[in-house]
Amino acid sequence: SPSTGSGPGAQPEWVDCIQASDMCNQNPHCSSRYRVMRQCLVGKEKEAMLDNNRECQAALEVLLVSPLYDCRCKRGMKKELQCLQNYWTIHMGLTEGGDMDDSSPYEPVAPNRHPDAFRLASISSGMLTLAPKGFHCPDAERNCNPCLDAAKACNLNNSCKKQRSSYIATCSKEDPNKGETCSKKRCHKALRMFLDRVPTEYSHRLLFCPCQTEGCAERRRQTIVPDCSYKDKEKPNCLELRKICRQDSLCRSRLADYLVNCWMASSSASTCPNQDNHQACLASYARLIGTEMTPNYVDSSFSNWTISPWCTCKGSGNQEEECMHFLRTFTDNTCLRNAIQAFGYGLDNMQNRSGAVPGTSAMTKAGWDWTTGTSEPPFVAIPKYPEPRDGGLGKTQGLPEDHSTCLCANIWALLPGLALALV
Amino acid sequence: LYFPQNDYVETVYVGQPAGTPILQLHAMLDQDSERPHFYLCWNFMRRPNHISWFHLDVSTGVLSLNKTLEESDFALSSEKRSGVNRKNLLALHAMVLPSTSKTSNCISRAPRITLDFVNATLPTCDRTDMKELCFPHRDTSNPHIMENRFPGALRQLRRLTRLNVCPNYTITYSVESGLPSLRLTHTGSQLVVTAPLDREESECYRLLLVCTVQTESVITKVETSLDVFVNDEDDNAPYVNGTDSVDVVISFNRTKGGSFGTLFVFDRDLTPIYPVDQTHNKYVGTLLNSDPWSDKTFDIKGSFNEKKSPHGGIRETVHNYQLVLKRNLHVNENRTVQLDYLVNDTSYPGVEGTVLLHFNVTIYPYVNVSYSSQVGRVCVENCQQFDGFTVTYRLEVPDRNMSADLQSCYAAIAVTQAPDELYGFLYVNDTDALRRPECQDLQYLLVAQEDHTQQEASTQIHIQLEGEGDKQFLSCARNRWRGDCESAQGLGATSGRCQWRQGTEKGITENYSTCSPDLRTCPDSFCDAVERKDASICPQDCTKETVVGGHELGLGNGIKAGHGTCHCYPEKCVCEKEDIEEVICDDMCKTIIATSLLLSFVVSILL
Amino acid sequence: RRPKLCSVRELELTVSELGLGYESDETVLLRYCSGKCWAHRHNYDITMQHMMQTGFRKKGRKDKVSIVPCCRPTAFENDFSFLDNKSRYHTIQNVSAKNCGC
Amino acid sequence: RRPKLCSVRELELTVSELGLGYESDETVLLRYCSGKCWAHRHNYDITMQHMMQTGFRKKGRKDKVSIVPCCRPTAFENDFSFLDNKSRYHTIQNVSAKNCGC
Repeated sequence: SPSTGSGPGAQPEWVDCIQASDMCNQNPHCSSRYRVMRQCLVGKEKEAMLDNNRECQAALEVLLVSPLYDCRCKRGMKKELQCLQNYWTIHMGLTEGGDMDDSSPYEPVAPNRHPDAFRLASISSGMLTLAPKGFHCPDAERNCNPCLDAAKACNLNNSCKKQRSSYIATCSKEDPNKGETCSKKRCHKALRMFLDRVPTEYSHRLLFCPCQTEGCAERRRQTIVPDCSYKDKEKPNCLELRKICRQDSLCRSRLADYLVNCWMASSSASTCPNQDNHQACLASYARLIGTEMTPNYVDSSFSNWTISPWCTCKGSGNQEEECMHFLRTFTDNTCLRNAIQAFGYGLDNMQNRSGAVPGTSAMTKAGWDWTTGTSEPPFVAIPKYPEPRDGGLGKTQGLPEDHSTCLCANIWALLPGLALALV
Repeated sequence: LYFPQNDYVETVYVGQPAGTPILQLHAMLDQDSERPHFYLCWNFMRRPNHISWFHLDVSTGVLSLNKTLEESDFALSSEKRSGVNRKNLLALHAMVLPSTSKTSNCISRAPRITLDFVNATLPTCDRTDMKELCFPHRDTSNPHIMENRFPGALRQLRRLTRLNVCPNYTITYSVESGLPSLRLTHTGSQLVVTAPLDREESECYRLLLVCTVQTESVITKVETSLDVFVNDEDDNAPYVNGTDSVDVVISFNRTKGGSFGTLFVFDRDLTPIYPVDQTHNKYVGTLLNSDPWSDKTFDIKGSFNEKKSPHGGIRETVHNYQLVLKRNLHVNENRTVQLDYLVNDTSYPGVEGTVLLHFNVTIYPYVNVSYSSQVGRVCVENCQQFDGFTVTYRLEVPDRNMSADLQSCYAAIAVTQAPDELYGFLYVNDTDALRRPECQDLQYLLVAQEDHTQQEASTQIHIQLEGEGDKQFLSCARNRWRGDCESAQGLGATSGRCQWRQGTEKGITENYSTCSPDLRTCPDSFCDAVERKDASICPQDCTKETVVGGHELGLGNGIKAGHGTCHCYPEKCVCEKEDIEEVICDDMCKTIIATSLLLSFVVSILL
Repeated sequence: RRPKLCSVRELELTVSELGLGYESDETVLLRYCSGKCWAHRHNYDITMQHMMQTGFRKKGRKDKVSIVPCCRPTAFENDFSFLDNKSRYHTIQNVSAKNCGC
Repeated sequence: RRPKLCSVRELELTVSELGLGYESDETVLLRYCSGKCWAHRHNYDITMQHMMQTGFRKKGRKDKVSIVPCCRPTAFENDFSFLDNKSRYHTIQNVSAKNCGC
């Protein structure tokens, strides 16, 4: 397994899970356990098998010290899916309690080499405020539309044009035998192929172009042909969608990668993991497109746009808080928002030149927990008490009564007061 | 017994001595008699090595150090990543049982304790921030309490790992919760609920926790909020708000699958749709006192959705029920039926978990059959509204004992109809017959018969042939220009001549210019029974071939929209702008010409 | 000036400028065939030229015939998809030449 | 009158009348291609027609392009040999069309 020296500069070479599986298969002791483990994970009663079946437990113990335990997969590698399946054969058995989130099967991303540049740029460009100040269309151009320019750039590149036309044709073609407007499965596959084969300078430009008009925002929303790849007759519950995603190795891996690279546990100076590595966040967001968990802009508003998978938290019963928390990793994700806005300012091109190459060792995944709060720091001293809304201490004593605000943590209630009372 | 919290978070440091308390777990009672017994446990994976470093008090649930944490332990934990694939985070699991137990296998949903193992000693008092003294670093896990349950402590507010860091500070906690039964215990550091809560009253209480740190000279208050959620259980019976019966009248629409009348049943409890196979709050409905005919004919379809109650916005469920036809009703069905439908909330423990709904159904027969006909298309009156029964059209010879020769003339015209269509279509079936002089004037009897009751209606149809019938007709659609079109006799042209439709709009429009056998039925985006007999009758509606030029295909076939003029060859259709009459002189040039004319006029006057 | 031989030419224009009726500001690199094919004539073409000048009139024929091979696409590029100005997707076939020949 | 589609036409004439410069009274059945190819147009042709009318001028191009497939021989008949009026044998290739296409 890679050198575990955790210095940020260390560059361990990860064994990929196809090599690891071959190595295990060459060792009779390991390969027999590996076969047993695959049987343990096949059926529906996988949880029970892992909990009480002695043979499964023994198999897992052996595999924990085999190369399969520490193997990872490279993004976009050949036979990526098989690598991911090998990874989950071991790690599926390891995730305690089922609902806990997964660590990413992909190689960790290098921390960003110019963290301050982003934070300064973020603050100076007013990015942390809602309105995307800073981006301005050249005055000469009457109806400047960066998303249209992105489409033009793609159309003038042979490979991009061909791949783009291919997924659009697939996603907008009527599926005669099923009578539906299109085949979602085929459309997802075509989208994945587009995003795998076309350089990110074209694909990310189509996905994250900054908009100042509704026309531009609608074009951006249409990029993934949402009528086919995103929308459905009904919206499933988000926890149900997550469960379906986790039953598919590719979706599960890319969701884990998205959360590792785009979701920041609370109270941290930078807004993105890996020292504000926006590029890694955008890449893992884009790779979610074409899976069950395909996210998209929910409407064509350009000032305060929202990104979400196609699901709702209605009908979550007692797990509404957990559902809202999962949904917020898309709809209320500061890292993703900053990364997209930074892309809009072309800052990410600057980062490309500084060569933040993925693959170094620093496993800087912030140990996140399924904290149920938000990413705001839980306590900061403020001199005075927050004004209670309804004048008196309402049912929740000085806090808005409408239970729904419990779920969406509103800022003033979260900032604890540090009243310096001099005696 | 259940844990109100799924996640516990704390930080441990090298050098902390054995016996140091870290955090306290709490369990809530399902029955008053239960006594929680806390145990560390581990799942199917190996027993984590670091588990021996910790001790969990069986009765108090206080987790403390079993040994002093050494540098070597830190190296060990990051080296082998025992059990957790993230470095320096130690994961433990705990469970609570109603009685003592030897087992170490975790039962399902065992809460997770995540300890951030820092390779440094515990910060001294002067280097400890007030916040650090008061609350755990990232403890944002909100407690969930089941409604209607027994009182009990649900959370230790004090930060046990910092108890003795600043011995001469006094740290006290207070809670502002707006609910008397949610307050601090007498010891002043544990949050307790003293009476059963009711989710239907409030789903969540936002508390303001205030930690006051008093030193010799300064009092500091640190505040943070905590949401305490109240979980739902099925403790409310279904009820009807308003009427529990509805009158349903069935006349024209008698098709299988048709739905009628809606009744609503309310339930103040939740009906989760996740996980999909969830049985909680399952509603079952049964049709009572129904006769065999009703059983074969009617069904009740139920669906539900979640909504927020007007007062307090508490989530509740609304079920709605509709009467559905399981089969088509015959045209002469004439009956009144009362259907009683019992809705049962199967997971409601109480007795009155049911509601009875009443559907009073009246079915009218469909009596009078009269007639209207347009050339090319024939229809029994109101046929557009028929739904659920079928009519078949046929042509009959008015006088059976006419000569065989004359009878053979009547093969010239036939009537057809698509399976799901209610219209009949007259079309030329035998052109040879039409060429014979004696067949130039034909009188038919058109009969419409309802399939089930065999009820009939008939009318006279008089057909005259104009012009010579011997020409080989081609598709009207081939003509690209108006002149050619209106002078051509095309296939399927009911009026004898092809008809030209001139489009007026720019770009790709549904109103494209084209040449058609009958503008009433072609193009109308519907490839009807006659057009289906030969695609060249109306390729605009029926073509499946390639279409060149700007266009939009219809659903399945045909050209829904086209650019300029659409005309079709056997193997392809082309939509293109007519030769654009180049605008010789646009506005700018008109103004120049006008001003120069004016100037020259003025000059000539001056001269 | 030596006449240009039949070859592929390129021109960048918007989809609206293609003249097919679609309204879209997206651009496309249109490849088309232009140029002379005199070098590819056969005896047939010379005969046809002669017939068009005198031959057909003498025989009372009014047929129009081509007297030189024409410069045409020998293959078209893949289908081209785009989003129009009403945010609807379209795909058009055989609009741009991949290569040309006489 | 319905426009004739591209097809093979036949005409009997002497070798001299071919206009290739041979003097021989021998006759030959000349097959040639004539007729419309409008039904074989693609989006390319409609675009070219539009470009020829306005598009090219707006872009400052003067290219000549074909706006409809041309009716041409798709294969020629075998070589044809004859004795000229000075008793010498000649053989000519690719003078008569075997079949035609757009």
